[in-house]
Amino acid sequence: MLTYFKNIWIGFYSALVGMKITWKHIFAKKVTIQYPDERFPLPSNARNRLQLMPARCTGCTLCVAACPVNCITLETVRVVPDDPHQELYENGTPRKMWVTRYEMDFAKCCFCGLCVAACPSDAIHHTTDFEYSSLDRSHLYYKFQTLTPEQAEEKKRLFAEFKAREAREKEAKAQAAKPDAPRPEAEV
Amino acid sequence: MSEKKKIDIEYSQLDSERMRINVGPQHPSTHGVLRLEVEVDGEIVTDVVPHLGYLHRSFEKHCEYMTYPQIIPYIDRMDYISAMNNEWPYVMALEKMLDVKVPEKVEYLRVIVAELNRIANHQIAVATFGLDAGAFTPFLFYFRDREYIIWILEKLSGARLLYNYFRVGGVAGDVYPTFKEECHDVIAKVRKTNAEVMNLLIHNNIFIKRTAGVGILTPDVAINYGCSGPVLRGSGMAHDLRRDEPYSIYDRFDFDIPVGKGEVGVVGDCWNRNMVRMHEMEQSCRIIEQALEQMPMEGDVTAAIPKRIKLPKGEIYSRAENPKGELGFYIVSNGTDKPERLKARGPSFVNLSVIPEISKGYMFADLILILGSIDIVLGEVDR
Amino acid sequence: MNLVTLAFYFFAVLTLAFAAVVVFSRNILHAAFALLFTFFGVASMYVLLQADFLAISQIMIYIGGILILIIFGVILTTNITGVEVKSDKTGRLQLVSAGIATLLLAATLIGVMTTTQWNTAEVPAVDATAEAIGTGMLTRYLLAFETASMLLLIAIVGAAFIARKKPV
Amino acid sequence: MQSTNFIWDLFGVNLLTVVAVVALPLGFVLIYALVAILAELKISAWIQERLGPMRTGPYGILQPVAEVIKLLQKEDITPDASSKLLYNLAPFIIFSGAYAAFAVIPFSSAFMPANINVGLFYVFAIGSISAMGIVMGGWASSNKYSLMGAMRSVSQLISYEIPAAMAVLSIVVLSSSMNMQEISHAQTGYFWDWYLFGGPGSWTKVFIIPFTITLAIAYFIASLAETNRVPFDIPEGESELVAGFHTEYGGIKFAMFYFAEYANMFVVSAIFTTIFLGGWNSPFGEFLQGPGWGVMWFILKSFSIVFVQIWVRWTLPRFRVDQLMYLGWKVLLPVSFICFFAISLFVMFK
Repeated sequence: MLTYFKNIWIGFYSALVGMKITWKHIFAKKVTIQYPDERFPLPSNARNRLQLMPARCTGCTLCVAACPVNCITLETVRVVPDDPHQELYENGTPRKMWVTRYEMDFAKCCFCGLCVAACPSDAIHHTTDFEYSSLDRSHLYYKFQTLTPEQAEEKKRLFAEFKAREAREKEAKAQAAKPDAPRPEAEV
Repeated sequence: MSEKKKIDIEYSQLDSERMRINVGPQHPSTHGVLRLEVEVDGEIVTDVVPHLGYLHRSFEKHCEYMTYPQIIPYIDRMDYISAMNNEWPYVMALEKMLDVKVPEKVEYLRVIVAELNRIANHQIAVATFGLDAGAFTPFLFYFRDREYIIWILEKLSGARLLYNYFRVGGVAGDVYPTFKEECHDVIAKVRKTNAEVMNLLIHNNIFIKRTAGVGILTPDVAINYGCSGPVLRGSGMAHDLRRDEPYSIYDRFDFDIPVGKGEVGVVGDCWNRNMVRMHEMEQSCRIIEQALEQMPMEGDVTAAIPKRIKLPKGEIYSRAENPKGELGFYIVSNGTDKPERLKARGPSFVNLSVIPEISKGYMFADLILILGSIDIVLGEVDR
Repeated sequence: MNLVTLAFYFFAVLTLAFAAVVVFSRNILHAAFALLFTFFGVASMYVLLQADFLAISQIMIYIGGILILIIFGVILTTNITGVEVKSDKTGRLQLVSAGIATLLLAATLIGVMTTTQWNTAEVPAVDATAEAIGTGMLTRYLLAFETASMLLLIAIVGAAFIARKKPV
Repeated sequence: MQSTNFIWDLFGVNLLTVVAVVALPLGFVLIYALVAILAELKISAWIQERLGPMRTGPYGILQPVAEVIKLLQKEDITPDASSKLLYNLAPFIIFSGAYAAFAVIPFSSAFMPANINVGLFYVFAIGSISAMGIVMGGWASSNKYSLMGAMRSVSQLISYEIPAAMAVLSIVVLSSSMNMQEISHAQTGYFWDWYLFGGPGSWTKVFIIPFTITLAIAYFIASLAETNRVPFDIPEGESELVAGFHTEYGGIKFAMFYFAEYANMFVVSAIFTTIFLGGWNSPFGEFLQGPGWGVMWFILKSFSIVFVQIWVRWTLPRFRVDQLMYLGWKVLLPVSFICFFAISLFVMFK
């Protein structure tokens, strides 16, 4: 009988203890912030949307290899010596590769940061921008190449011409050096 | 006679039809997309069949197509609540295979982030357990505190949840100037909230009535099912890899292994499992304090490792004490930069298998609590 | 035609209509729920007769107690989902004989009611009936009251005895 | 034309009064429910160190309005396997049950929709109609969770009606009236004349003060159970039964359940106020006493009780079914019986 009343009292008392705690919290300072108006400062190394600096990118494809989810598409064309449009990297050295296509699909990106770690020229880095949600998945497909499609076509054409010229020269040179050698057409 | 037995006898005298209820995959308290097929006799659970696989992402097969560093982000997504702890055994396995010596500072940093993450994990475990019992307020108290831990981890690694912080031979981010003060702050906050929640929830009479003596897991059953972590320790078995098989630098710290003592209820019941987590948070705080004291603040955070990681031919099993139990990775290497086979031994998956064994004969509301006290993460159960 | 008369007809129709639903509905649960409105209508009749205590007792006991027990019984004894909660079709023979019996009974009652010389008197305004009922039950009708309670007690004991599982 | 005359004959000059008496509590219920929903949102937020809704209107005070508009806009879904008629009827029954109880609530010495002599008894009787609505909704949804929730809810309602009725009966014994207006009148004076503190009377009432306070607590606990609030919200305990008997309801029908829940909260608070806290009486004698101020005092007192209900909700965990039954039958019932007995003895030998 005594334990019966003791149990009732303990149950009642422990509820009161809890209510005392919650009562104190009613007047405590609130911790939430009004998000779009107030913002929490993100640390500078926060891993959010990726950003490519085309002036640094050498098109080495190490980021493509490092990406676990294959969200980077990278296409490059070598810079031809007689291209009228020559460019320097950010550090002053002349550009060796045209990046004709550098596209990232942030619908796939898992924000692991492995591409940033892999990049030898620090061309790719995370930004603190996380508010890029969109109603259309295609809006998450970011294109970082600076060349317009026409320019890219032009570079490809130049490279193809250069390649053909090189091959012709090589052939001519080879024929000059070794006249007995079989013709390439015969080999095919 | 225990209350459970009394209920058993009372109900065995009644003839009634049994009802099958599907709990999940869309249910507020299955902690993810778990589906439990429950057979109830009135309110008494007579059978439970867990159905898994709603979150299956074929992690292990996927790993066979990825290089070793690429696997780490995927490991984060196994047990996304304690990602730091998950990465550790995997990275340790690679380091052991490559025979890399990790810098002293990195070891301390790893201990600190892992213990911080352990606290964050236990906070969620206790919070959601309270939520299962119907107490909403402690849930948000813990989420408020967890935010401070996440801020530290975010400043270190750059991400809030899926850190990808551990790298082979080091970590991804160096400490920042206010790191130590912030850690001490967080510890103080964790202790304060824990003391508050002790009064608000853990020692609340209703909560004790709900959880004590419910879902009793005896040590024998726990060992037979291969349980580990707080689930095993709640049954009174002091088994902790950090002490029994000290990896990294855990042998340098002084900490206790909390076990279920049965202050309230029976050893191995939901209340004791939950209490072990409360005590473990305190022990983690102690470890962090000691580590902060001993940690060298200068130095590099990466060891010299080859750019392209190729493991020698062979196999390795590496395990570590995850907040949820023993997490192990078994890696078979064929000498390339991709594993031949990677097998993960997940604690949640193993602990979950004990549910049908311990939840029969309790009431339907208790089943939810038993599930909550096991503390599973479906990302790891289904992988 | 005043408000009270209109209310009387409204509740009378309500009671009879739902009573008909109770009788004719093939779904037992629909019948049970229709009983709710029937009881409610009867309670309204009591209100119109200025028997407020009785009216509320009617709601409390019949709706709050008996009807809920009936519905519990129906839900518990039938399979919860799947099985039809419906009564069988009434046979033609039963229908005809029941109809004849009903007609005979109704004719008798109506005949008696119309032919009897009813004593009428002016109704004094009743303020509260609870006190009168309480006094009446514990003085004048004590024997009947106690007998009824004994009967109910026996019924409860009997029900408990039947419900108990026999020792094997 | 004749029909208008007929109605005019019927209601006569009282038409406006009748309409006002019916409409006033309805308006009050609707406005009150919005305020109570806001209070619940805000108090829960403050307890959890949150700000709560802040966007809709200044400090988010229009949030409940926005929620109701949202619920009204939603598609009115009737599950295919449900028993259509009963499914659609249940919210109305529950809401009318909750609303009907407002008929006997004495807002002020001058205003009470229906001054009936068995007011307290009436409130308890009307409560059973809500129980019927819950069973109806739970069964008609043809969902196992709903059915379990409905069964639990009704068994809980029936169990807790008895201790609550015992607490109320004790006050009826003390005041020898079941008319809520008369009970309020009896407590006119200072706050120590409230039935919480033994009611008006000589110093001998100190013997029953512990019993009346115990009864007040018992009634408060039982009223929590009757309104399905935490820690007795097992009929809709979201961790087990998703949402209990209203799992399948959405849109306007869900809003009616919602409103009925809050209306019920007010009803039990109003009864508590009337029988224990002096109803519309000022706590300090003649200070701000009067029919107009009475409304203010009544609503203030009732809202304090509603506040405590909300406060309890965000503090305590939930009971289990068998523990709930234990508390109802083995704790509250004997305790309230003892108090009832003691008070009856006191009244007999006074």
